[in-house]
This record gives sequence, C-alpha cells and structure tokens, in this order.
Amino acid sequence: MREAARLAPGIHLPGDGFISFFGFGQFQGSGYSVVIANSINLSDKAHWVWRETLAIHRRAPETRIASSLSSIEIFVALYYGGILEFDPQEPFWDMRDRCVISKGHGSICMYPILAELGYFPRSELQRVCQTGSFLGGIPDPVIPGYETINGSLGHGLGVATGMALGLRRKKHPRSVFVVCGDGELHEGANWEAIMFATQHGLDNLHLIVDDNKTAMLDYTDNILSHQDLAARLEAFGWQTVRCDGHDTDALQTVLSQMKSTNSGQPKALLASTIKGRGVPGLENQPLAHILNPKRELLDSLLGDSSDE
Amino acid sequence: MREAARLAPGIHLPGDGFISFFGFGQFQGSGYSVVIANSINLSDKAHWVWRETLAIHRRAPETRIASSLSSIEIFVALYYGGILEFDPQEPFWDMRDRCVISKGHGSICMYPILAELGYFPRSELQRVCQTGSFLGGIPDPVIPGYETINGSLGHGLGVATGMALGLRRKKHPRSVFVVCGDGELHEGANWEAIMFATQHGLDNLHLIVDDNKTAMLDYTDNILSHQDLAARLEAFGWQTVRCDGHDTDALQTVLSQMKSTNSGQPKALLASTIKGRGVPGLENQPLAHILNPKRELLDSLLGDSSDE
Amino acid sequence: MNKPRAMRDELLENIWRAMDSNKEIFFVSADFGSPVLDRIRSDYPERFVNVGVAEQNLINVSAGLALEGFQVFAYAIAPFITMRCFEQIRVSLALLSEVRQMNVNLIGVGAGYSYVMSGPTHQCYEDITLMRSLPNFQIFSPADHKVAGLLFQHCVDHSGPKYLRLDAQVLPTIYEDAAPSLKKGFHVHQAGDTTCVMATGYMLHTALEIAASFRQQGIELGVIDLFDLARFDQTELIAELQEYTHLVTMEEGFHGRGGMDSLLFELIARHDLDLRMLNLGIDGKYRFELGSRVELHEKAGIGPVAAAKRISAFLER
Amino acid sequence: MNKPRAMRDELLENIWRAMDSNKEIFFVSADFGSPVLDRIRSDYPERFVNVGVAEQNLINVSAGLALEGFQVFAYAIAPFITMRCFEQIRVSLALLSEVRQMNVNLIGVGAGYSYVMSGPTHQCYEDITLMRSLPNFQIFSPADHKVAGLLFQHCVDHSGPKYLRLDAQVLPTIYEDAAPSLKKGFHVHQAGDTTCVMATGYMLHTALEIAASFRQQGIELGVIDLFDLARFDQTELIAELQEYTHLVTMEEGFHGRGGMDSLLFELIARHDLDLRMLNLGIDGKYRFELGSRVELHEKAGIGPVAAAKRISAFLER
Ligand SMILES: Cc1ncc(C[n+]2csc(CCOP(=O)(O)OP(=O)(O)O)c2C)c(N)n1
Ligand SMILES: Cc1ncc(C[n+]2csc(CCOP(=O)(O)OP(=O)(O)O)c2C)c(N)n1
Ligand SMILES: [Mg+2]
Ligand SMILES: [Mg+2]
Repeated sequence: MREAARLAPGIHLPGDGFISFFGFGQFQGSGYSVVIANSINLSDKAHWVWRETLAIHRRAPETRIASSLSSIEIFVALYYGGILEFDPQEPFWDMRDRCVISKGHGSICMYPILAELGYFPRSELQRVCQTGSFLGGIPDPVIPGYETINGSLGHGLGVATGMALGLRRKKHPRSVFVVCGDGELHEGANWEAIMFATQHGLDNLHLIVDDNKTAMLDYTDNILSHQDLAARLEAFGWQTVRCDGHDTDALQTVLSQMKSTNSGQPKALLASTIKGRGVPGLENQPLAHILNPKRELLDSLLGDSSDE
Repeated sequence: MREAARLAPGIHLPGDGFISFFGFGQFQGSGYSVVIANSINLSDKAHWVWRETLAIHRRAPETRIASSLSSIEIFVALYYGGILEFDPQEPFWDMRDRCVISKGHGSICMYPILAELGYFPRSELQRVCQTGSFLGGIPDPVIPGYETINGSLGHGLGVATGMALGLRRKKHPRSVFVVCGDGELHEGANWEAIMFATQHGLDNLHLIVDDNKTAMLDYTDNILSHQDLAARLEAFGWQTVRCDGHDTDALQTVLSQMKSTNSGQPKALLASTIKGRGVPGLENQPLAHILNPKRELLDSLLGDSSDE
Repeated sequence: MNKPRAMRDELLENIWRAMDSNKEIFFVSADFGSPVLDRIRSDYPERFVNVGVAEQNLINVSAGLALEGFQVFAYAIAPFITMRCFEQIRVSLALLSEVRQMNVNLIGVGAGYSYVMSGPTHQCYEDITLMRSLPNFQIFSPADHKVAGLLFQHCVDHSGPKYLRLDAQVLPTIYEDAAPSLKKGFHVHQAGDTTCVMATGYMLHTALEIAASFRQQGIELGVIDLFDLARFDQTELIAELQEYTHLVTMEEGFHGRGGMDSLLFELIARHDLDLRMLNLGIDGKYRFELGSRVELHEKAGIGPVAAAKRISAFLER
Repeated sequence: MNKPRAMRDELLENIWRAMDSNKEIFFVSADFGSPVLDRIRSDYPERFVNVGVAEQNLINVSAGLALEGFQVFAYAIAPFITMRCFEQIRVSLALLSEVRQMNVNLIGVGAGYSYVMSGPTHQCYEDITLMRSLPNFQIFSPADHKVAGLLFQHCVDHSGPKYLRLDAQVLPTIYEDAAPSLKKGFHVHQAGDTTCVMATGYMLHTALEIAASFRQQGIELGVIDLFDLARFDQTELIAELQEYTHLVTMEEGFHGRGGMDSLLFELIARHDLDLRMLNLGIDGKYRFELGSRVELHEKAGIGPVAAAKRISAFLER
C-alpha cells in the first residue's frame, strides 16, 4: 500500500526519489502515506465533506462557513486525489508534501478531512469551538495536519517560498502547496514572495488560489480588483492555469499535471469557486463572508442524518 | 510671469482651472510658480546640477552619490521643464503639483535645485550633513520642497495614491508625481498602492521609476528581477512609457504628454538611468550604491571651479 | 440609548451622522465592516474607500488623504491595523505628523481576547505597547460604547494621529448617565481604602465586579478607568494615587512588556509615589486554548475569580 | 584581534567561518551588506539569499527555511527588520515558534542614533520595546564587537527566534580580555557606593565614561552592562541591585515607553527592591537635527556631559 501510494499517479519523484541530506529528514521508512487509489469517488467525497462542514458550522456558528465551502473540492483533490504525500500518524513526516493553508479562516472543511484521514479522532469534530477543544474558528498547527499559523492573511505564500527554497537547497524531492484567498492576494507581502519564487525558479512551489472573487465586504472586483489575475501572475513569471474549483476531477488532473511539470517556474492554479457554494442565500451574495445561514436552512440542507 | 507660468506647455488644467472646494485649498492667487520658459537649456541645467551634486558629496561624503546622480535629469525635467507647478515662497501652496520623492536617499541633487529655485538660501548647500544644518543625508520635510518623510523605502507611492485620491475627491486640478527607485519597487506595499491606483482610476498620479537596474548590493536582476517592469505595471492596469532617463528633452516631452493624458489609468514613466552617472568607477558597478569616489577623482571631475 | 451596543457601531454612527455636514471626513477600511459601515458606504461613496486586504496601504492612503486636508478614520482589526503596518504608522503618521499637520484616526477592533474563537493572530495583547512606543500618538481604550462614541468629537476637534482600541464584543454599558471627562483621560468610579485598581478597556468590567465582591467583605477598592493611555491629566491622576498605598493595574494585554503597567511604573517613579504595585495582565506566551472570554481570562489569571484571588493575596502580603 | 571593528563584521565573520562545516546555516539579507557579507555571498551562494528590499518576505522566507531545519540569520537595517515586518515577526516567528521548532536570528544594524546622518527613519528608538513585546523572543544588545561575535555560538546552540541589536558604528572594544557570561546576560564592570548605572549597547560606553569622571570626584558608580534584554539571570541581577539605593538606566531609545527601563521597573516592583530610579533615554519626540552622535546625544540629554549632570542632580535629590 505504501509503495503503491508513493507511486500513485500524480506523484513525481525527481531522480531516484530519496536522497540523504544533512542530519534531519533522511527517509526513515516510517511514513504512512494516504494517497488514494482511483477507487475513491472524489465528488462523492466532496459532497460528504460539504455536509460535514455544514454540520460543524451548525454546531459552531463562529466558523466562517461561506469561505470554507468554496475550498472543499480543492482540499479533496489534494488529500484524496493522489496529489499530496502525507502521513496522518506523523504529521511532520519529513517526506510529506508541505501544504500551507494560508486562508486558514476558510478551511474548516479540513476538519472532517483530517479526522477521516486519521490525524485526530473524529469525535473531536463534535467539539469545534468548544472549551478545551483544539479545533478553533481559525486553525493553527496545534491541530495535527496544519503547518503554519493562520488567521492573519498574506503570510502563507512567503513562508511557503522559504520552505520551497529550503527543500530545493536540501535537494529534497517534496513539493510545497499553498492555498490562498483571492482577497488575500491584496496583501503586498504576497507579491514580494511571488517575485522571490520567480527569481529562484521555485518550480516545487504550487499556489492554489481559491478564486471566489469575493473578499470580506464585497466582490473583490468592487474592492481592489485583480482584473486578469492569470495575466498578472504570468507577467510576474509564474506558470498559471485556471479550472473549475468545484470540479474535483478537473482539479485532480490539473494539480497532478502541475506537480509533474518542472520548468523552472513557480506554478499557480486559479480555481474558480463560489463562496458559500451550495447554500442558497450565500452563493453570489457579496457579503457571504460574514453571513451565517439560519439554523432551519442548515437543517433542511442536511436532512436529519446530518450528525451521523 | 505667473500667469504665463501657469499656462506653460505641459501644464494641463482640466475644466476652467480653479474651482473652489471645502474650507482649505481655495485658490488664493498667492502662488509664485516657477515654470520655466523654453529659454532654459535643460541639459546645461542638468550638467550644472551634476557638478553641484558632486561638490556637495565632496563636502559631505555621507551622502549617497551614485543614487543621486541617476535621478538628476528626472528632477531637472520636472522642476525646470515646465512639468510641475510650485512656489518656492510657499512650499505647501495649495495649487502646487505634489512631488513625492520616495527614493529620498538618492535625491541629494534636489538640494542645488531647491536652493536655486529659492526654497532656501544657497549658502545652506555648504552645510549639508553638518551640525545645525537641515540638509541631511536623507531629506525630510524639514527641508522646504519635500512633501513626505524619506529614508524608509516603499512609502511614497502609497501616500501619493492617498493624495491623488484626495485631490480627485476635492475636484482639485493638480497632479501627484512620485519618484521611486527600481529596488524600492520590491516592497510589497508599492504593489498594494499600484492595485489601488488602478481601481480608482487615478490618472492624476504619475510614477517615475529611476530605473538604474541596481539596488544596494547588486544589479536588481541578480537580486529580485522585475523582468519586464512595463509589462508588469501594464498587467496591473497602468499606462507605462519608457525613455532615456538622462535625456532631459525626452523626459520633458514624455512627462508633459503623460501629464496631459487622462484616460482613467495611473501612469508610469520608466526612466532608464545609470547609477553613478558620469563618474568612472561608479557607472555599471553593481556596488555603486555604497561606493564613495576618491577625493582626487571628485576634484578632477569638478576642475577647480567646483565650489562656485 | 443606553442599550449596550458594539463600540464600533456607536463610533461609526457618530461618524456617519457627521459626514453629512462635515465634508472633510473620509472613511477608509481594510475590508472590514459593521452594520453601520454599510450606511457610510452607501450614503457617502465618495468619502468611503475600501483599500482591500492591504493594511500597509490603508495607512499610507490615509496619510495622503490627511495631507490633503481630510479628517481620516481608518478601520481594521486591531492586531492588523497596529502590527501589520507598524512602520507605515511610524513613518507616515507618527513621524510625518511632527512636520505636517494631519488628522488620522486608527480604529482597531478586537482588543485583547475579544475575538475569542479566532486564535492568537486575531487576539491582541501587544497593541498598547506598540502604540505607546510612538511619539505624537494619542491612544484611547474605552470600556464601553458610550466612551467610544464620545471619542468621535475629540478626533475631529484634535489633529494628530490617534489610535482607538475598541472591543469586538458588545459589553455592558458603564457610563449610563454621566459621561467621563475626555480631557482628564480617566474616570474615578469609586474611592477605596488603601488599594486602587486601575483598569482599561474590558478589564474595567472585571475591576468593577471585583470591587463589588470586595465590598461585601468590607473592603473598599478604588476603581479608576484609564481610557486615555497617552495624554491623561497627570497631575490629577497623581493626586488620586497619592490616596493609596497599593495599586493594581489590569489590562487585557501582556504585563511587564510596555503596556499600561509600564506607563504607571514610569509615572510612579517620576513622582516618587510610595505605592506597591500588582500588575495583572497576560503572561508572556501565546495561547491556543478555546473557551469563553471569561474562561480564557480565568486561565490567564485575569478573570474575576483569579484576579480577585491575586488581589487578596497582594493585599495580605 | 582587539582592534575595534564593526559588530556586524565580527558576527558575520563568525557565521562565515562556521558555514563551511555547519551546513545548516542559511544567511538571508534584505539587500543590506557589509564587507564580510561579500565573502558569505561568494563562498556560500547556495546558502545565501538576498530577498531584495522586501523585509516582510525576509521574515517569512526565513521562517520557511527554519521550518525546513536551517539555522537562519536574517540581516537588515534595525528599524526595518523590526518595524517594517513586525507582524510577520509576530506571526511567523514569535507565534509559530511556540508550536514548531525553529531557529531564526534577526540581525538588525543601526541601534539608536548610530545612523547619525540618515535621519529618524534610519534611527531606531523603538526596537527594544517592540521586540520585548513579543513572547518567545531572545533579545541581545551588545556594547562591543566582542560580545556581538560571541552571540554567534549562542544563536546556533539555542533554538528559537532572537533579535540581535547591533550598532552601525565602530565602537571601542570594551571586553578586551575577558568575555562576559552570555548565560548570565549582564556584566558588572565595577561596583559602586550607592548608585548603579545599568546600560545597554552604545550607552555602556557613556556609562563607563561618566563613572570614570565621577571617580575623580570621589564617587564610585556601579556599572552594569545589560546585553541580554529578555533572559538574563534575574536572581543574580537582583542580588547585584540589592547593594544599591539608586539605579540609573541608560538606553539609546525612548525612555518610559517599554524599553529597558520598563523591564527594570517590572523587575524592581516584582521583587520589592527599594531603589530610586532615574531613566535616561530619548524623550518622546522625533528629531531631525544633524550633528555628531555625541552632539545629538548631548542635545537629547543622554550625552556624557548632559547625562552626568542629570545623574549628579539625581544623587543630590
Ligand atoms: C492581515 C489580515 N487582514 C484582514 C483580515 C480579515 N479578513 C479575514 S477573511 C478576509 C477576507 C478574505 O478574503 P479572501 O482572501 O478572498 O478569502 P475567502 O474569500 O476565501 O474567504 C479578511 C479581510 C485578516 N484575517 N488578516
Ligand atoms: C524599507 C527600507 N529597506 C531598506 C533600505 C536600505 N536601502 C537604502 S537604498 C537601498 C537600495 C535602493 O535601491 P533603489 O530603490 O533601486 O534606489 P537607487 O538605485 O535609485 O538608489 C536600500 C536597500 C531602506 N532605506 N528602506
Ligand atoms: Mg475570496
Ligand atoms: Mg536602483
């Protein structure tokens, strides 16, 4: 299983795979990589995550639901689509791909994913935002599976470029993925990192923009538009590709192609998404970010089997 | 003279020129605008400034000479080429064009210009960097003629966009000019401002990049390249134009065209310059920023009539 | 009128009301809102701008607007409007205002633990220290929406850069009837025997609660609300403090790291007051625990129960 | 060896020497140099990177490298490496290091007035306060190149985020023969009668000069160099302070705003020391005057002459 996992489609190991570098990070064979066979139906999985995320939000209305619904398929493709190497038993397994979830506030959908993969007991999902729980409104690396501090936008990409450079210098075969919001890309710090990644040809760096075209108070275009974001990133020397951010198969295909393309340029996937996807009243609502669906709406969306 | 000045070529007054807006800033007729007739030979003026700047540096080696030599023609075109409206007798005259000198460290050449224009006595030029002088190694608005605090890079453009928006909202006819370094544009804060200016269609905002392709430790391309900076700015929605940053006539022409073009886009002039221009050993030297020419070299460049 | 409401809503409503006649007010947000903000956005679109998720530019744009004569209110989450753009604040506000006249008012929402569920990036324990480090800044830390609302007129009347540190939660109204004197910068809620509790922001609520419980044990604690952390009336405050032998400071921020306690240390040393001090604040570490605000406070030793115990122990020493 | 040299050159030389055998060292600069840096750049191009004029990214890249196991030295001008990227430091270093192991050492050059001619943006009076506000940070403020050089081994041996506050000028060597104990975090230069002067960084030179002149008048001042501003040995320092009735603090930064003086206020209050304090530092305003460092110091009241006068007056009170 583990060998198979490592050789699953979409996993590219340059050279002979594992090389040894100073002190830390030698391949220990201790990893347990949950890269998934083709048997998993990604869109079913996404639907399950969608339900679980709504259920969490019903229990913990402090969570940002609209933001967390737009990124579900992205994370499903990354974690169930054979894109990332990881080991729930050893979250900081050196041979993992690094996944930096920079739009932390909008990643509550990772809670059911991480729980199901075995990072922590599923029972924790019942306690989100409760006293004593480690699953808060904004995830931090006190949660197994998270790499960096979240909540403050615009840090993930910079830290990720540092990791990508570090991996490169160690001749480490793994990649770095970062998931950002489109509003988040207003932060100038990102553009410093974008220039940096180009300068150093960090083609082990993958930026995924959850491009729901909405920030906190409005559509991003009405606040500070990225106009043609792909064109901007390309002018900055990045390879970019856009796809439907709710189509798990498309995401899987594109991500696995991205991961195996190494042409000396950092890569960005602009995932076209809908903030508050699947919830009437949130979809296409400029203030979706701060809206909480009514309890009754959540109930009707979930039916009565929601709290499995 | 003052009327003539105001109608000099390159000065564009939208509508009927002066409009009244709340409380402050009504046109008082108190301004004395030194916009210069065609009789001034700009390149002679630039040469004079060059000599004066070297002379200042000879007296005050703490000043950044290479940076200050690359921007001479830009400032000569702005201040003697009929581009800016200003009044040395009333530095904060409301009807002035705002000129924000963001690369403050590299604007020592403004000292002779401001002194000659009458912002302060020429005798002050003898005291640069001396105890009790107000002309330091990095100019601040304690010097008449400076708008903002300098020294820390990457603030000028943001403040200038705020001014440009403010002028626009007051229906004030004047423009904002900002002079930045190319290295300075690494700072992410600039890119926040660049997006902002596009969003608000600030075509009263003019960025001039002293594009000497060199930052502090090296050529900018070796540190963090802008690659094709014009393409990047255009992707961000700016109108851009490039010209020889040491050709005063070209600068004058381009700047006056820029100023009179109002198409709803902010504008950038990329002035191709040479750091340390005219000083052997500084030109094309990646470390020009921190080098001080030897006293003998300065003497020979200046001849013996240097201290006028 | 005295129904508790969010500090920001009271302040923003005053701003909104004034924007009709006062054409110099400009409101700038870094993609941060409130119900009242929607009114500002829709009624004064010419003098409202959302700079996006870009706090650095928030400050620089505000500075530019202020240089053009606008009275600027800049609005964002407290840790971001103070820390993400700290050097912009230093250069374009604290420093520039020493040379040029400008009126910029930073409104930071989310003092202390007030964003309970959002973890340490949204919680704010360093802002008093940071803003105190900057000359030329006025700093206000109100304890209820009444004082938050009063600050509006002060901001418009007084030039210079200011920081308004607002709570994110709806807190009970403290100043039901009488408004405190902004000029004095502090308000004496009750006189005490030997011990005075000086609190700011949310902690005033805790201080009053503790004082009430001490009263039942026959101990009268003095309680002072220090809501102006930069330009309060020193002479008057010293006169108050001279009545006491013990001083307890309470702030929802790190203690011993340049916050309100450090301000009082300085004051006491400068004026040779003979006061023993207990400084209640958050210990120097970040916390990832979840819980209600009171629970988090109790764990941190600044909740009503924990703090009362520490004050008792202090008095017995 | 004891020829005075720039603190940064001594530190950077130690880093450069070690980079050959210690493959984990990574050096990151925000387009800031020194002669020794050129050697690092040319000899270890794989472990040197210039992020450009981009301090925010300097910190985040350093954090990323540290998460990958590198021992990172990040290098820039003091006000920019502390203030321009303050929230990056908070989030990606102070906060993240509470959960994940990382070793990042911020080297800031230009303490206090040391960039005399470059005006207030380059001068740095707030950095001690800012870095002290952050939990998990170690803070060092050496007074000569010897101590600056010693810090290298400490940085490599001890994980966690650290701030090294270096002077930009070449200062006389203080620790000619014996090195001070880094573990203790302070060094007693001389014992005094009733009054102890505690100084950090450049101000130690002034303190020693003043102590020499007081000696000629028959007064022995104690002089202590406090070069570790976060984790010095409290017990030992308190034992020292107990010998005195008067304490003078000297720092090249604002006084009364969370700097070294505030640290000592806290220490003294916590341990009920009976000490009168005089806190010498820069008054809360920015200055645009030009002059030599000593001239600027005299004007600010912290030069050898002005400070000596103030200390005399303090002792006479
Ligand atoms: C530095 C910082 N500034 C402001 C905020 C407040 N904030 C939280 S979410 C958000 C909107 C983010 O929009 P986007 O990045 O597009 O994320 P998404 O739409 O996926 O929620 C804002 C402004 C923050 N968390 N961090
Ligand atoms: C925020 C900030 N970071 C770093 C510096 C140090 N610094 C001064 S000049 C300079 C290089 C600037 O290069 P560029 O902007 O291209 O200016 P020029 O070449 O015209 O001198 C640097 C890094 C600074 N002044 N401000
Ligand atoms: Mg979005
Ligand atoms: Mg340059």
